[in-house]
Amino acid sequence: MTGEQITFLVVALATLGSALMVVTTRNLIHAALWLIATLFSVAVIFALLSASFLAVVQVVVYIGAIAILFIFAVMLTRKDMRDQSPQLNKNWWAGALLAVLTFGGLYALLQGWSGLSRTVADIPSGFDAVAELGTELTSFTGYVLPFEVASVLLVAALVGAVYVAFNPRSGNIRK
Amino acid sequence: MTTETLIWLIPLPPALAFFLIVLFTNKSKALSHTIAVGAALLSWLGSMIVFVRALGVEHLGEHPFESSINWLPTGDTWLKIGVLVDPLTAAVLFFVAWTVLMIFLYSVGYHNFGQPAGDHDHAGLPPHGATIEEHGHKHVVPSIEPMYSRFFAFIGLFAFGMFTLVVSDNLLTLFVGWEIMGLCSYLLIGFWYGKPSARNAAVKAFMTTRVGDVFMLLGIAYLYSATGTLSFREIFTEEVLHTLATIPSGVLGLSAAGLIGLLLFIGTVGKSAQFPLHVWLPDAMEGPTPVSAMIHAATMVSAGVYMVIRMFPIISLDEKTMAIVAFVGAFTALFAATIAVAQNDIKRVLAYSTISQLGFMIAALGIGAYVAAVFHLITHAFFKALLFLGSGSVIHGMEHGVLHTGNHKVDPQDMFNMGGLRKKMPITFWTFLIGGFALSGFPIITAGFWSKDEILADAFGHGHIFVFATLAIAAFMTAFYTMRQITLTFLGEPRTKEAEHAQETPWTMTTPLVILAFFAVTYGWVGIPEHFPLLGGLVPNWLHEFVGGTLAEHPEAVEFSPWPLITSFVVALGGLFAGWLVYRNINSPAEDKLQISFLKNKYYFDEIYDYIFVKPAIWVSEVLVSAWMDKGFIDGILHIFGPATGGLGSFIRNKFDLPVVNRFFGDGTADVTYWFGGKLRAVQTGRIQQYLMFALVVFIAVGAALYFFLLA
Amino acid sequence: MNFISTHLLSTILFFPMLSAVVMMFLPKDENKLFRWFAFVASLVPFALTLVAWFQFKSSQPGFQFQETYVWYEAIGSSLHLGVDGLSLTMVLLTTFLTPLAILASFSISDRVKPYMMLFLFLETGMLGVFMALDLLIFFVFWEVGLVPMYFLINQWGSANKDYASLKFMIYTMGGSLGLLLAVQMLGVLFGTYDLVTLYERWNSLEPGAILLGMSVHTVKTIAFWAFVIAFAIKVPLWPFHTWLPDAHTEAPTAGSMLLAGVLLKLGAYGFLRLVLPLYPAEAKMFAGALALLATAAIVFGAFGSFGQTDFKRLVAYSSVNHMGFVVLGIAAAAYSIGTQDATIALNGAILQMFNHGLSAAGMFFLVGVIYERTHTRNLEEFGGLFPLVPVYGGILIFTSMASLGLPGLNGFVSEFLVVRGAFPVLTAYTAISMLGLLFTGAYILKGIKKVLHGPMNEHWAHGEHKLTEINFREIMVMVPLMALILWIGIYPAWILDVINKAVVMLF
Amino acid sequence: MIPLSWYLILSAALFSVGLFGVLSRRNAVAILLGIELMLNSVNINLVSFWRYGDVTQMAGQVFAIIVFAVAAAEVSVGLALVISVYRRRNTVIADEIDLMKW
Repeated sequence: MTGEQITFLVVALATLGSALMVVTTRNLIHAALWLIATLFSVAVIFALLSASFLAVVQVVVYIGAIAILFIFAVMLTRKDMRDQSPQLNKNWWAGALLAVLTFGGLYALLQGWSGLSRTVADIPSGFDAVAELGTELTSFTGYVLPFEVASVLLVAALVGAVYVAFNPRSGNIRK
Repeated sequence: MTTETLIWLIPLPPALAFFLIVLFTNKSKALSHTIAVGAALLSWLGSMIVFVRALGVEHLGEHPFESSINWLPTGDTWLKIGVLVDPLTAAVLFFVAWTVLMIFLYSVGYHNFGQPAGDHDHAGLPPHGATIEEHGHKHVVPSIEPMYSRFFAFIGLFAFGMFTLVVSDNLLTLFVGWEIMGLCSYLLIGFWYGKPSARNAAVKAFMTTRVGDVFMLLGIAYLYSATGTLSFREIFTEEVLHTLATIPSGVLGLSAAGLIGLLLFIGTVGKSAQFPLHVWLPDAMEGPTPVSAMIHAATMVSAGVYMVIRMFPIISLDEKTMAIVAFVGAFTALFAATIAVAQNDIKRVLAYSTISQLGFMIAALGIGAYVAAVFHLITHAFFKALLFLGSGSVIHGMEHGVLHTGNHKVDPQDMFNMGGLRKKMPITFWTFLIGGFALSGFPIITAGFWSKDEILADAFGHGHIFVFATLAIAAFMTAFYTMRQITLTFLGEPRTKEAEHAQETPWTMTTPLVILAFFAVTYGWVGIPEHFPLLGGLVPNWLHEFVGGTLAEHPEAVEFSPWPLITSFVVALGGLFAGWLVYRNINSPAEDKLQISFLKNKYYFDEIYDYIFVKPAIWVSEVLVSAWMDKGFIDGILHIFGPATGGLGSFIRNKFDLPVVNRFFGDGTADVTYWFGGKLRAVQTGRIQQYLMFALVVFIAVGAALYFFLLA
Repeated sequence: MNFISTHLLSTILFFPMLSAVVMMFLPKDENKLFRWFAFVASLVPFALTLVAWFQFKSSQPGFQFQETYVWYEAIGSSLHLGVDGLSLTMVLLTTFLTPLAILASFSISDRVKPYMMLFLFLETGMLGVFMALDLLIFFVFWEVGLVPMYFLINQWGSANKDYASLKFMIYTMGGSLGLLLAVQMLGVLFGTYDLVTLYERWNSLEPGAILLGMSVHTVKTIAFWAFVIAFAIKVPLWPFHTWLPDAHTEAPTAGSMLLAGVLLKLGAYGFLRLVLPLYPAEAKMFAGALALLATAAIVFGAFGSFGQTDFKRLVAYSSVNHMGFVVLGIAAAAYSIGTQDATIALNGAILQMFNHGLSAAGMFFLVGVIYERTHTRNLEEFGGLFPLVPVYGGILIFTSMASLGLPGLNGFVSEFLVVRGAFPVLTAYTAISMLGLLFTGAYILKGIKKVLHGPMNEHWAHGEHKLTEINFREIMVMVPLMALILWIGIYPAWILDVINKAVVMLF
Repeated sequence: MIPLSWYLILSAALFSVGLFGVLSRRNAVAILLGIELMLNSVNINLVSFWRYGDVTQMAGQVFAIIVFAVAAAEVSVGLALVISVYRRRNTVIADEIDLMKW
């Protein structure tokens, strides 16, 4: 077993463990913090996959923005943060069963796939994945259109979020 | 300016005056009448220049002034319109220009220009007089017509119509002028439209003449399609006339020319108020007096006669048509004269006398006396205009008296309310006398004598004894009722207070009388027959030479015969004397032996027409066509479609849709679905996570099934 | 500019519709804006039509300003536009009357925006029929014109509007069924709906050929009558005319103006554009029947009009009377096609279409003016109004006289030409139709007599009911109409020349 | 040398954990947390396939970035909705938000 493999196993365990904590812990603030741990672990996974740019983005965007957003949301819905009633609904066993079934199904599917034994190729020398990614995202022969659509989506989501979350009693938009 | 250009311009000033007054100056009465009279003066001037130039042309009939332009494209050719002055036009233009100008001038006085506005005057009703204070006491004076400007606009348009008709070189523009006059007569007869009688008279005049007009339109269409042209000069060629005379028309055994002539003549019957379309003219007296003069003397009725004279070459091609024309004319002459005898309204007497005199002209044409008809047309225009304007002057004087006494029950037009006016209104009296004598055909000096004598001579000379006799009797009666009128109006002593206070009218009214009186006397002298005893040849028979030149074949002057001359003398003088004799001592309608109700009611023609034409027409319109045919029958059928479709629909619904489709298919499936839905609705919990679970279960199940059954 | 000159017709055609769409986005409740917007929007097609009129080469045979766009390739139909002298005259009439109708509608204050939009849609529908050189397009626009009119009557009409609008819609739709059938038949037979192609190929059919299991003769006769009935309803010919008085009477004023001014012409235009060129033989065979119906329309229309007590119904019936002359001219031309009589009759018929458009629009508007003030159309309730409204009275008399066919005004020229053209070929019918002409006078004078003349009805003279004089805007509606009426009456050659050349080349 | 299957199994496991969270948590915010986990598992998949496929084809990474964007959008809208619902109904318990039932 190589050191790389060991690293992977450790990180994977950390990922799954913290993920389990996310879905099981009672306190939502804690859940959000555990999510940060999970996201960080995933960033390490990206690093292991030589996707350095994505690893950085994972940390900056996910942890820096999204997770923080969650914490804010939890604080804004404060009443339930103190609520110590069960955090799982009464059908949680069915959910657990379905989750296990899904994992089992996926696993079974993976077993039968021939590409599973594919090995990692060396990155050609002089190949700069980050530069290539930037070119692809902005070139017309590449993915400029999905990229732009994604940005439009973000703007729309932003506007929608502002609109939806705007306090109607503050009286600025509607009476 | 060339003569042709000038002719084009003659009709325009009055039309321009019409538009100017209507659009701009109708607020200013003085400006309006200045424009109108000025326009009449311009047209008069143009007409006189053209007339004088026409006199200077030798053989004007063969080389008339003419000019035309393209107007309507008809396939590859054009329908041209244009102007034409040949001897006939020139002669007619002369009297039209004069009378029109006189009437315009007269209207200024007649409508009380310069008088104050009335106390209670109202647009649409005649003025009722104004109260003014003078030297400390109040008295009533005539008030100015409220629609003064409008009147001048209308007669301007009227004059335009007449000039257009006279100078046009084709039937189409002649018809245009003809109809424009029809419109104007409608507007002017109905000038005081507030009076129900006036508004009905206007409609009656328009509709009666329109009966003639539609026939005339047919005649024009026939002529146009038969010859391909409407221009007089092109139709009156030997070739075309010969063709027209030889094609049969298929109606009443007439030739094409005969039928065309008859159709056109019916137009004249309407326009010139010949029997049986004469009923509108007496009612037309509802209009202001200058209008009566305009319609009856100068323009409209003359237009009818002018048109048949114009179309004489065609009409004369068929003897049957000529016979009809002669009969209608002679009959009308006598028939109208008998009615005139029993009328008491000063204007109505003149109206019937006009119908009668027009009958003379028509009869003259019917027997082929072309020149005589033209001659009488012209002299009649002068003296009848004079008489109408004179009667207007009388009425105006009487109205003055009525205003003075304030007794509005006295009818200022009833001759039995007059009497002794010769002292009060000397100028009116003398001119009216001249006009009356001319109408009666007072021998030698008056114009009426010469023209009427020529008609009688022609009738006698060409062997139309029946026509001759009828016209002679009519002439006697003409003289009789004319003298009756003069006697009742001017002679004797005033029979009412109002007549005592009658006044002579202003100069604007008397000047035209004097000028017209001049022509009523002198115009006869231009047509004295060559063979007349003593006088013949002293003055050349200019008229016969000149007007006769219009026709391709110069008409022969009739042989002189003493009988018609003697007849003329006897009927004229005898009639006048009899009239004076009978009426010099009669003071009220009760004493008048000739007030026969049959005559007084004009042979009940109005009533008869009302029963056989007007009432049925209204019935057909309101009941037959509107109520029965359209609303009842056609809409009835339509409305059957509605219920029928509805019935079919409900049949299908009740017998098929409801039991079979609805109960079985429709309701059945619905019931099943409903039951199923009821059972399934428990699934709809509204809880998102349960939905997701269901979705996943199904997804996994389906995915697994697909995987195992398809892939494995 | 280049775009407009190459797409002149389609610009004229679709501009009103696009304006209506733009209008949809205007802020609500801005009635003044809607009115002026619609008015200006309808002036643009008029201006462009004038451009077309002056660029039009009347001596050149065939259609001009042609444009073709792909529309429905699979069945051989394309958006083919083009005009000749005949349709250009009608296009001019339409674009001329629409702004006036919109100007006349300025007094509408109820739901102005949809009202104005419907008018603009209506204009496109009407123009489309006149410009279409493709049968299917012709049919489409034919139907498109119906819909706005239906809503105008149904929504802005007076008391009996539901009945009237339904009758109008069902009746004309019923006629359209035959039209659609005939159009489809032609389309199936020839594989194309293009009119220019059809003109060339239709008459080359062999008489003995069998089409759809029937002889050519039968097929043609069926198609002929299908067309004739559709157009006869629209014209309307007796006895299909009873929708007209109801629809006209109930429609809002401007709706009546366009209904009488343009929509009736669609029927007559159909006769001229489709029936005569495609079915000369059948038209000749049935000319007598057509003339009979036309004469009935003239005579019964006049009688019907004379029998009315409702001012607007009176005017509505007069349309039956006047359009009868159009069909009489067409029938005469059908009977004597190729002769000079036919040319004259057609000249008259087409000019009569134009003239009736002017005078009927004017008359309906004037009825509307007085109705707006008095809220009654009953002739018995008027009387002696002339002193109260002298200007209105003068305009009414002028327009009435145009309608009556007074020489010197436009109606006479066309009626004279029709009578002249019809007389040699259909003598008896023409003579009988004179009865109608006589009663034209009767009903016109009845209208004037009952409204303007006679003792004044004091009800309208004082107080709250006091009748007010026609206002400046209303006069401005009438002035162009009256000017054109007079102009055509005095010098008809400017328009008749175009018509004449078109007729000579077409038939 | 890590086999591709490891990454995929990790991804599947993470996905299942997230799914469990989505299906079982009562709190709406927690449900969103679960969704984040699922999205992350997808990203792991995408990136690993990129790495184990043709490295010069950047599609895997590009899609991962787009998934970032979508995730950000989803979170912002989702949380906004949660807050909005909380304001109106004073709860963020998913079971209690059942207005949509028949």
